[in-house]
Amino acid sequence: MLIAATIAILVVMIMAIARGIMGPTLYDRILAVNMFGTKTVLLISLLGFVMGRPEFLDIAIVYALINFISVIGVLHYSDASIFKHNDQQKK
Amino acid sequence: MDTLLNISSALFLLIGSFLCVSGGVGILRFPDFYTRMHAVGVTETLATAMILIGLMLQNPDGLVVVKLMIILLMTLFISPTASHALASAAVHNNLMPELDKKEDNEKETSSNP
Amino acid sequence: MLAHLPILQVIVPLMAAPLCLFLTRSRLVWLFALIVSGLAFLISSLLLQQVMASGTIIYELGGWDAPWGIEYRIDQLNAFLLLIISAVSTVVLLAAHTSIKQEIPADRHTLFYILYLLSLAGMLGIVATGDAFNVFVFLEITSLSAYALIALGKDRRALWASYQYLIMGTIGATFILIGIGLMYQMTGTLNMYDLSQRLPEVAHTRTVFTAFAFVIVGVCLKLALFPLHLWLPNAYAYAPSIVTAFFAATATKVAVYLLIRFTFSVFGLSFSFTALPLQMLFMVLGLLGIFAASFAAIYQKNVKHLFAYSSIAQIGYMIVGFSVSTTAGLMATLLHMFNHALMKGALFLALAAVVYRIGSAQLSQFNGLGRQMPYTMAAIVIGGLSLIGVPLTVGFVSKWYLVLATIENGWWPVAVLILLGSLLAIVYVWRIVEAAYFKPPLAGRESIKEAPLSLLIPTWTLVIANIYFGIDTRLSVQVAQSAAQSLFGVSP
Amino acid sequence: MKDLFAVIMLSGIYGLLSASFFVAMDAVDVAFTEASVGAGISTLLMLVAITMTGRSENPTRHKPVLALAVVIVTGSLLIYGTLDMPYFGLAQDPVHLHVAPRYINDSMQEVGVPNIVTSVLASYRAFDTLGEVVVIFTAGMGVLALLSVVRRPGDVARDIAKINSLNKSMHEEHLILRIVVKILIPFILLFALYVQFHGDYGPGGGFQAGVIFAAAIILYAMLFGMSTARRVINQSFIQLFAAIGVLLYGSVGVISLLNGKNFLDYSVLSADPVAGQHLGILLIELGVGFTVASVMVIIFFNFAGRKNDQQNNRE
Amino acid sequence: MLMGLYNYWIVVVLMMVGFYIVIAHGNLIKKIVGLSIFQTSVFIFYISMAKVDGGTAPILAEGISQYSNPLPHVLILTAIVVGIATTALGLALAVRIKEAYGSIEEEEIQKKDNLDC
Repeated sequence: MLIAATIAILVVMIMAIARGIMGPTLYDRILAVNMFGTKTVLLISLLGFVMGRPEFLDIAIVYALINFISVIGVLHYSDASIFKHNDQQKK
Repeated sequence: MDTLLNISSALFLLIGSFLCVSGGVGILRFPDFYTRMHAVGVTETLATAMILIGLMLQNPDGLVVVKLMIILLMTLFISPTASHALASAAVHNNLMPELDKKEDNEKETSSNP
Repeated sequence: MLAHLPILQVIVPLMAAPLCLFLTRSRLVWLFALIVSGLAFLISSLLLQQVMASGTIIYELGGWDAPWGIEYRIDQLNAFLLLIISAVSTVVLLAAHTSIKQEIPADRHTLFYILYLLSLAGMLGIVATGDAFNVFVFLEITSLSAYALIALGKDRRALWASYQYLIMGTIGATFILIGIGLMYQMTGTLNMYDLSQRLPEVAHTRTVFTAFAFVIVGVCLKLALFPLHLWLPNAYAYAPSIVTAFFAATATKVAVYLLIRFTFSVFGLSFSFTALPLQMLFMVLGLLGIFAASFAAIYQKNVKHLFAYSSIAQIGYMIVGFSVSTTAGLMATLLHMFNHALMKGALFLALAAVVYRIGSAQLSQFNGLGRQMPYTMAAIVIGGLSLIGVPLTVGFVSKWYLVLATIENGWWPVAVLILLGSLLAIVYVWRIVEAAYFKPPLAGRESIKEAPLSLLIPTWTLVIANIYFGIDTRLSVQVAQSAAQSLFGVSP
Repeated sequence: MKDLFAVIMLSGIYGLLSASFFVAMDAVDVAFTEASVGAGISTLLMLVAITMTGRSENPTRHKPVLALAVVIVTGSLLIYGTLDMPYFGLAQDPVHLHVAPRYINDSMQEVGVPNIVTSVLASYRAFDTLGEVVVIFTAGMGVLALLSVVRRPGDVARDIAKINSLNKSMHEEHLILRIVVKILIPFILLFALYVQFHGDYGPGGGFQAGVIFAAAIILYAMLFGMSTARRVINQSFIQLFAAIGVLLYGSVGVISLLNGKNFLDYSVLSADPVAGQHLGILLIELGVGFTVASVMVIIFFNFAGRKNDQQNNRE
Repeated sequence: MLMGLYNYWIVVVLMMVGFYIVIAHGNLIKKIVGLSIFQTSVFIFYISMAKVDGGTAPILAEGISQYSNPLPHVLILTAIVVGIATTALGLALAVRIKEAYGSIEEEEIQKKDNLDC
């Protein structure tokens, strides 16, 4: 079952990457990265169990944190004027 | 008792994986940003919770369960917040849902009879 | 404390750098840095003495024995290099206070000294260590501080030059990292001595060959060997004058040291010169470097650029000596490293004095400086003569040994080409002399005075060293010879 | 891809992916670091940088032929090199036979720390780690030399004005975010401390803890504004802190010197050599943590401060 | 033979992608992204050579005898730090270049430089 869940998550990660590459808007990419990040957290937790040493969950915690911080950072810096300007031009 | 734990753990993992995949399909197939976000945002929290609970049932060892609880708590905090921030930023920057563009939808449906 | 000299050599400047942050006044920081550098010089001369007297010194860091821990292994070659680096650094620092006052904004002075000490510590660390990965770490300390120091230059082109250097330098370092990784994979060790013991077993494998190629290319990027030299001229020309003087005299030497260390000590002579047509390759590249860079130097309008190209040409001489791969050739290379440090140190310090007075190093601004700044220009002339290789200067000594080495090997054409290359040096040095002594001063420039003593003293220290070691060659030749012999495994 | 933003997002994903790969390859400590650095800090720094340099790449042609040639030559040389490599994962590879066995078998008796990576990092190869700390210190000083902005006398007053206006507008924007972050930050700091001191037993250590600590501060600075953050964390103070970290590390080594042992030989720190090792590792990890946290903050603050300064000048 | 080496080949391809971005692209930020990809791939190379089949993470625990090699992990921890240091400095330089030249495209900067001379 663990393996099956791992594979499922890997599939979802690939889907997220596809969305990240396709875009089309900035926010789609951020969404994809965010989703990718949370899935990585799960993947790491699962991997720990698959490999039989589940005590390394600290890494998963860090991932969750870093993921959050980078989403906030992305949003913070995408609020900067330069991005707005560019997006409007695209439309 | 052990089999009960195993079976319930497998069940949780199964539900979690299914939710994950459905979220993944959502992010790929849905037409615009807001619907995609809806798909991800809704499934994500629940899927994560399910998988983490499934893992907790796998290993009733103290510290590991505590760590899993921390991860779970953090996801419960962070996921919705991130979704909220993302959506509000998108609205702030005048990204419109595609539902408003009725003509586009009609064209699409008419071209695919 | 004498037993701990090898580590003190590196650790003194390394620990002094963060301490600088606690000192508030620029002058205080300068004095502190000067004392530290002087201390490093003292330590390195003691070390050289020890090594010459009793042979290789091994120092195990953390008390762990060699392949498990990191060891410092000081032999004649390292000790010689340590001496060159710390000596030049001390003399250059003497001049730093006056020179950077004009070239660097006041709020950056402390940072300047910190970065300077860090790069000094990095270079000493690269040279002293006996561990391949440790080389990489200290290489990066030097490089990172070098990028920042170069970017402190006034001109905006300094930023661009520094960026280019960063890209090239990082690619070089990453190549070295790949090379070290491949070596580690084949042998399971990172210690240089241990590597040299274990590599012969696997020497025939393609992996070791690749490792060798990557290390060599990486080092050559850092070395600015001829086709990979593009980052160097701009980096030297737009950096603050003091930084140029320091790096021109030391940084390339460290890279040459790495080249020698890896080819001779780690991979071993027989492997290095049979796996690749290294002899031929380096000889051709060295000669090409001499000629291409000398020609480029002739057409430069900026004197700093001119001497930077001349540095590339001088690296060519070192590489030719290296490619001869005999004791005599290697000795010529080592001598030239020492001598080139003296020459370029003197020349760039004199340039720093010129820049201090006229604010630029354009050749067109040099008109009439011969009368206005007689001591500075005399220093440039003597340094230039040394570059050409006129007898009684150090340049002559090393070229003499180089020509001897090539002839001994029967490479007549190479010897002739080396002499021809020196003729080109006459041309570019003459252009400066012509401008400074035979042209009238520019309008509005009549009031230029001689540079202050704080710049002249260090410049002339190096100039006098140029002449002294050109006449009394005992010390340099003896050390270079024993270092070269130890690399070839001949006991002196 | 001409949109630099997308490029940076994808490179962040690459960081995450490689970190997951590291977990699969048993390198938990490395995964820890790569996650916080490759996916976190460096992505953030790149983002700040592109807000200052512009988001899109010029569509100008570059000359790919030469570059491609170089890349193909290098790549094929590497492939050629791999042909004689020992196979992946075999336990009889020379890598696993020569130096490593002593670390695996004896480090428990010699150093007394279950995490072998920590004992190699902080004891057997402690000098490399000192170099690493100095590298990061150098980077901090370099960024300071390049980007630091001289604070003018009027700036403090402007900062205070900005904080006040921000506090007013706080109830309108980012309210949820700010509250959540306020709740989270103490936990993040606590977690950083856990990682710092648990490094002997599990993955983690000074470097990772420093990065997490810095991440918390960066998070605060992003949500509450640079002006507020600057008032909380004094710039010159944090520079001294970075120096103190390096000095702490170095002085542990100097203590061994003064006691007649070799540099960084921790066994002198206590009567029992193994306890001494433990104490030494604890101290130097602390030094690493100090320097890394403060340098990361210095780097971020200088980037963001530069950006604010540009905006102020435009106003 | 194929199975024994395939992952090294993937690493080589990744490395070369990064390397290509560094030398072929003219945008300064993109070069730095390329550089970090290049370096990260080298890290992957080191880590994959440390893996032992059937081994686990090198943190001692009871009942486990086979561990992966810890030494490359240590080296890469150091190298990651070096990588972030380089990235930070490179980005700082890029920001300064943008301020000084008004552009971060290699060609434009080169053009402006030639005007300066």
